[in-house]
Amino acid sequence: MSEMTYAQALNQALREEMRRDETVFLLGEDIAGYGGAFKVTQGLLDEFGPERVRNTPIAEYGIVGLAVGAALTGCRPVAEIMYMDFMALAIDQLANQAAKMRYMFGGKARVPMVVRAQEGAGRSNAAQHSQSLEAWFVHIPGIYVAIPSTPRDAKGLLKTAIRDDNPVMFIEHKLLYATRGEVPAGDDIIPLGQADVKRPGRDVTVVAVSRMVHVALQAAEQLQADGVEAEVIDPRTLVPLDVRTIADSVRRTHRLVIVHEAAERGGVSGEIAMAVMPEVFDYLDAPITRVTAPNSPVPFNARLEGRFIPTPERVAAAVRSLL
Amino acid sequence: MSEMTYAQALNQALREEMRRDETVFLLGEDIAGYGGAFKVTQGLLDEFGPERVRNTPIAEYGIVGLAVGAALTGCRPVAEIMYMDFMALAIDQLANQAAKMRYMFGGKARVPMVVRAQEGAGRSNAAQHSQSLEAWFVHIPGIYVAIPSTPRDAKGLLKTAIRDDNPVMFIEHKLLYATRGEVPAGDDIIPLGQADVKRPGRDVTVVAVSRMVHVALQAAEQLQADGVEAEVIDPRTLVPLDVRTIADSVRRTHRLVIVHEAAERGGVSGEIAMAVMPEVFDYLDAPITRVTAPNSPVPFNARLEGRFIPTPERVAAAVRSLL
Amino acid sequence: MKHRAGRARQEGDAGALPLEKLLGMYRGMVKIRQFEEKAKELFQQALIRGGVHFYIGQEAVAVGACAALREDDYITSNHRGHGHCIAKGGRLDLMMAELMGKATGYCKGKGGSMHIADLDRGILGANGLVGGSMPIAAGAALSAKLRGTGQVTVSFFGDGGANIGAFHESLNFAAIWKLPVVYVCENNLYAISTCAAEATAVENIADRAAGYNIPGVIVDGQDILAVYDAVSQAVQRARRGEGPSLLEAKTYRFEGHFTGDPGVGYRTKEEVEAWRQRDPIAKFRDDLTATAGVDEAQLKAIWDEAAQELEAAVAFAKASPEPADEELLTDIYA
Amino acid sequence: MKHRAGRARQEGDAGALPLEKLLGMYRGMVKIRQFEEKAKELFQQALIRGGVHFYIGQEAVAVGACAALREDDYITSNHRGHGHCIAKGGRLDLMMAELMGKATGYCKGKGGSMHIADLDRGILGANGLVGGSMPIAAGAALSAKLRGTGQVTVSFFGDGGANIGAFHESLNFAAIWKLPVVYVCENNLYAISTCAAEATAVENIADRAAGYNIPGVIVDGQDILAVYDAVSQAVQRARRGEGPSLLEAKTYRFEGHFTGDPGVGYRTKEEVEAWRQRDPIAKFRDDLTATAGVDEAQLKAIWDEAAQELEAAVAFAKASPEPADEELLTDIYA
Ligand SMILES: Cc1ncc(C[n+]2csc(CCOP(=O)(O)OP(=O)(O)O)c2C)c(N)n1
Ligand SMILES: Cc1ncc(C[n+]2csc(CCOP(=O)(O)OP(=O)(O)O)c2C)c(N)n1
Ligand SMILES: [Mg+2]
Ligand SMILES: [Mg+2]
Repeated sequence: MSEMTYAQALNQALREEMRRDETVFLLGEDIAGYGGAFKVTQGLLDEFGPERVRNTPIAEYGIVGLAVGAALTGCRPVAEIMYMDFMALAIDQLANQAAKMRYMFGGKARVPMVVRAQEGAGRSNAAQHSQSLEAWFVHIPGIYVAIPSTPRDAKGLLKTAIRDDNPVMFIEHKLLYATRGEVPAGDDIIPLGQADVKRPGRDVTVVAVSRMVHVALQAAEQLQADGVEAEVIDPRTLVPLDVRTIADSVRRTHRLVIVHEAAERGGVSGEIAMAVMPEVFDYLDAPITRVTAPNSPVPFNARLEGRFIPTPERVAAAVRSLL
Repeated sequence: MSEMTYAQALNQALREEMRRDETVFLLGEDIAGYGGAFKVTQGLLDEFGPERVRNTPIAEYGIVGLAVGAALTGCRPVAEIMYMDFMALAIDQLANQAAKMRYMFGGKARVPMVVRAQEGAGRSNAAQHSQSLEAWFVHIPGIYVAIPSTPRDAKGLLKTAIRDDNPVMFIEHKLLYATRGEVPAGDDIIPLGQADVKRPGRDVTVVAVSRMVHVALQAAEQLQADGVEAEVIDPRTLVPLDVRTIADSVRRTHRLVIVHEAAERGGVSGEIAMAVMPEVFDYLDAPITRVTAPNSPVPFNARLEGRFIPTPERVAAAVRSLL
Repeated sequence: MKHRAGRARQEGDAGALPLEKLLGMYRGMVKIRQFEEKAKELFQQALIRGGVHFYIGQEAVAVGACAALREDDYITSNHRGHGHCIAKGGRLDLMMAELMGKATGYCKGKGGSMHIADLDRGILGANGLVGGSMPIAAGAALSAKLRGTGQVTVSFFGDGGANIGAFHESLNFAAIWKLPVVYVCENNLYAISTCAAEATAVENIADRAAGYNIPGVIVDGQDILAVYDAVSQAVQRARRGEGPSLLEAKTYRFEGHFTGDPGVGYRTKEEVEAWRQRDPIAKFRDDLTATAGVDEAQLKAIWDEAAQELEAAVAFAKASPEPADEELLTDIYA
Repeated sequence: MKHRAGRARQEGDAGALPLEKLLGMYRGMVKIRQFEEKAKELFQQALIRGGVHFYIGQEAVAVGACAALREDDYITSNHRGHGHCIAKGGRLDLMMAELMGKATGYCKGKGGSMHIADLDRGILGANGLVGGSMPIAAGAALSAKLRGTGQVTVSFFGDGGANIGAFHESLNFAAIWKLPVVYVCENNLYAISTCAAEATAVENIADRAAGYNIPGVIVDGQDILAVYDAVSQAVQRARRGEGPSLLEAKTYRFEGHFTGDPGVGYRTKEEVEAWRQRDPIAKFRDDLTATAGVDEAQLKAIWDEAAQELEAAVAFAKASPEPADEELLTDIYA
């Protein structure tokens, strides 16, 4: 066990997997000497050289497309897309190529690749550099979607993603990079599809995604003061989704609140709700409720941005409204 | 009133709006002399000439991007994207530019543009030409999403979309083009955000999207034989969504089934469910249920494709399971 | 660095290649032609569904290019993929079964015409997205480079594909990293109904090579030996580690864009007829008989053998079962 | 059609333009420089948040280009947009208020540095997506053409932007439709830390014009009169209906990529210092005094006036209120 940041944990995962398997290589904008816009790849150029840590032109479509071609022919590329927002330029290669090849080719292809990108608001980066777009990827059969909230999960899931034989959209959060946490030494693998109960509780189930896990945990603290025990579940991967852990919890608590930072309309709250609905409907004492960003672009002004992002207070209020 | 196909109704809408407003122009691949891959723009070149009916190179990003620039500066472009699947190449211009400009610019921009594309399976076009991707667009604040199921709705909504001052993603269905229906003469405008009860009923509410409206209507016929009266609601636009019409219905029927042709995971059923949830929870006698395509790419083989697409039988079975 | 590739050898030089190789190339063209004609027939009989894009008229490009490749080299293809697949050694029976959506097809009937792949033969798949395979080709080339295998990738695309962003990003990537990839543009003058001259700001696609500081070569796409020569040079260059090339083969599709397009309206009958006079198979046949001492009987034998292989392929496809219902939900994840 | 633009006029020709125009250009450069230096200061004081990309060192490009435009012409910009905005007549007070996220800013504080627009002045917005504004520029040009207004659009982008698909699609569109648009590449040698030579397959971005059969012109981006001349010619060409041009201004950013980047590591101190010696404002000042008979006092007065305007702008911005909470949910739909 040692304490490190989320960024360091990701860096370790990359380093260990590159040592372990020489077909793993990295490509992305400014990831080599510069170490990446968020410094996740720092130092890797020194150890692995420019053949395996490749600075690219600004060409997101090409970056992901080259990764697809390399994955299809025996490599395990890990592509970094600097901001999730830019995945809008590359989603064709992920959704129409990588995700479908195995199926279209009758099971003969393997496309073991990872696309890393960071999302989220909170740094006054405004509308084109702050979106949370995980819902787009959840809607693409043929890829997995990982979205860790802690250093430990980040490392364990990235290692799993790299070893997996399928395309994985790996979603980080810009405000999490500097957060610290304990990370076990060695090969601490976290499987896809296994939610983590970040805090147990008996009165309400709160499913939170990415940085919202921490917001939910703060809300749980606040609620505890009122004697309300919230169970906070981090799905950790949205595809596959650990329906069972969530449903088991809701059957005990009879209430479900879903928290994400993405715009409300069409966000993953709907999918999570419908995924558990058949299993929990008879146990529900209150409507499944969501706490999300509004249906607006992300504003630049810091105060407005603060109102855009769900807060512990809003989560706590939503919980209270169900009791 | 006259009977015409869905394709003809769209063609009329384009023609009438181009006559009405000379800033309306069309661009897209093979839309001029060829009349478009689905013949929606047939004959428009003859009437309006090559300046206003513009054949483009194969460059979806550019097509939508040019539309954004033209819309921002006083025109009302209508772009045709040949297959919805190709929107993956252009979604950046729609989501990151068109949808956000007004907000990012503090309310000073107007971006009156329409992007038309057709989606759906059923023609053995396989995985890259058959997707239903409306959920992606629903998750983009700043655009509207229209998705008509009949000739009348197609015409009325397209006219509204062209006149609207916001970007509209206008979603057609490849199997609907040849379907026929009555269309009122003249300026029969259909507002955004107004659902249509395609069939009244008292036992269950079935919300169906695009071609699935017809599948739901067939299911309702089957159910009627058993004495079950299904109310079939076509939202017609997913953004804005007419929550009230749906919620009113569910409060009467106590049951809600949502039908769409898109892959289940992350499809719009989740959003529709969560949008009505606060209003209908106390009235529900059964879990909100969805009938959708599976979480797979669209298969080529016609029999498999037939199993991919929701059928009246599956819808009817879902309804029966709730009674 | 652009040049127009003449025939690199002298008149009478078909004989410069081993006879076996030449006949193999002839066989490849014949197989494509027969396959496509048969597919047309089966489509009319509704035994093949969906859209099919025929390669008839362009055979010299695929076969000439693939003749310059090693067995373990890669190709990427586009929507008009049958010719590329056959040229790279794809099996007619598995292809035909796939077109008919059968469980025995290359993709178990789940991909269809536009998604046929044979990874064991380096065929990385037809592709339904114009331009979609261009960065994939660069990625395969990068992978070969990283793995040190010496494999080269040939990426086929059309004149229409030369205007999409993928073209630009892919060529730039290939050039800066000196990737072993050859981009072969089949300029058949049209993208569906849209004339290349209407959609493309430059006369020759190959002229765009200057923007990437790589060789840009124009070649007569109806002349298989010219294609073979040009691609061979580009492949050797790639294999030597000197990077990519952009080749443009001037060619023509004799049929409509796909099964749903009669192929007239946007093209004059005269134009179509003039190009049909430039049939690449007829031309090669003349070359072979005039300069390589091949006689008509040999060519006839090849034609007949191909016809037999095709007949067997069709019989195999027809006799094959459809995929089981469960196949809808297999092969989504590895 | 490529050529390297020399100074079109003779030494001593600053005088060939009206003095008022020349001084206006000088004023524009000074305003940008002062604005950026002040923004840097305010960022350090945490009065400006988010990332800011400074234009210092490149002033001659924006001002030289916009001096060639009519008031109703359009520009599109990128992430490094302050210079373009000021050069096209953007107001310092509204800009500064926007950088500080104030309700009185150009975007009510909702856009910030990377999204400043002034549609009334033809400023179609800074843009956070590299390449994102390039097709928008073509669209604005198409719109001007359709509406018959004679307006021209100038689209600013960087060397990094020259490798993204949008570049290719936009230039091809502009060329085939002869759109009145001028693409101005500010080649400042780096895209964040990535050297243009590392990311770009061709030495000069302007060389890519050949792929679109349009003029490609290289110009010294530190020489405002050279920029002005080259852009003027391209604008006239566009206005005459002869289509687009691609201009490449060789320039340099004196600061880091943005507020979070010291700008060293990937650049040597010597390189930065050598370029700082080529300060476009100093050069123009020398030109003006040496050849246009302008005296130091006049230039000093311009500097001081600009400083006053800026001071007022900062005071305005500081005194302005933040947007009301409700603004979170306004301006989403028209
Ligand atoms: C990205 C994308 N846009 C549009 C299409 C529809 N489409 C299929 S083939 C085709 C024309 C392609 O022309 P070209 O590249 O010249 O190839 P050819 O058909 O002439 O062989 C088009 C527009 C597509 N498949 N993908
Ligand atoms: C599509 C996209 N990819 C990546 C980025 C991140 N990014 C912002 S500026 C920049 C470098 C741009 O370089 P260049 O175009 O040369 O402009 P410069 O910063 O040098 O003025 C990058 C990579 C972005 N904003 N948009
Ligand atoms: Mg073509
Ligand atoms: Mg630069």
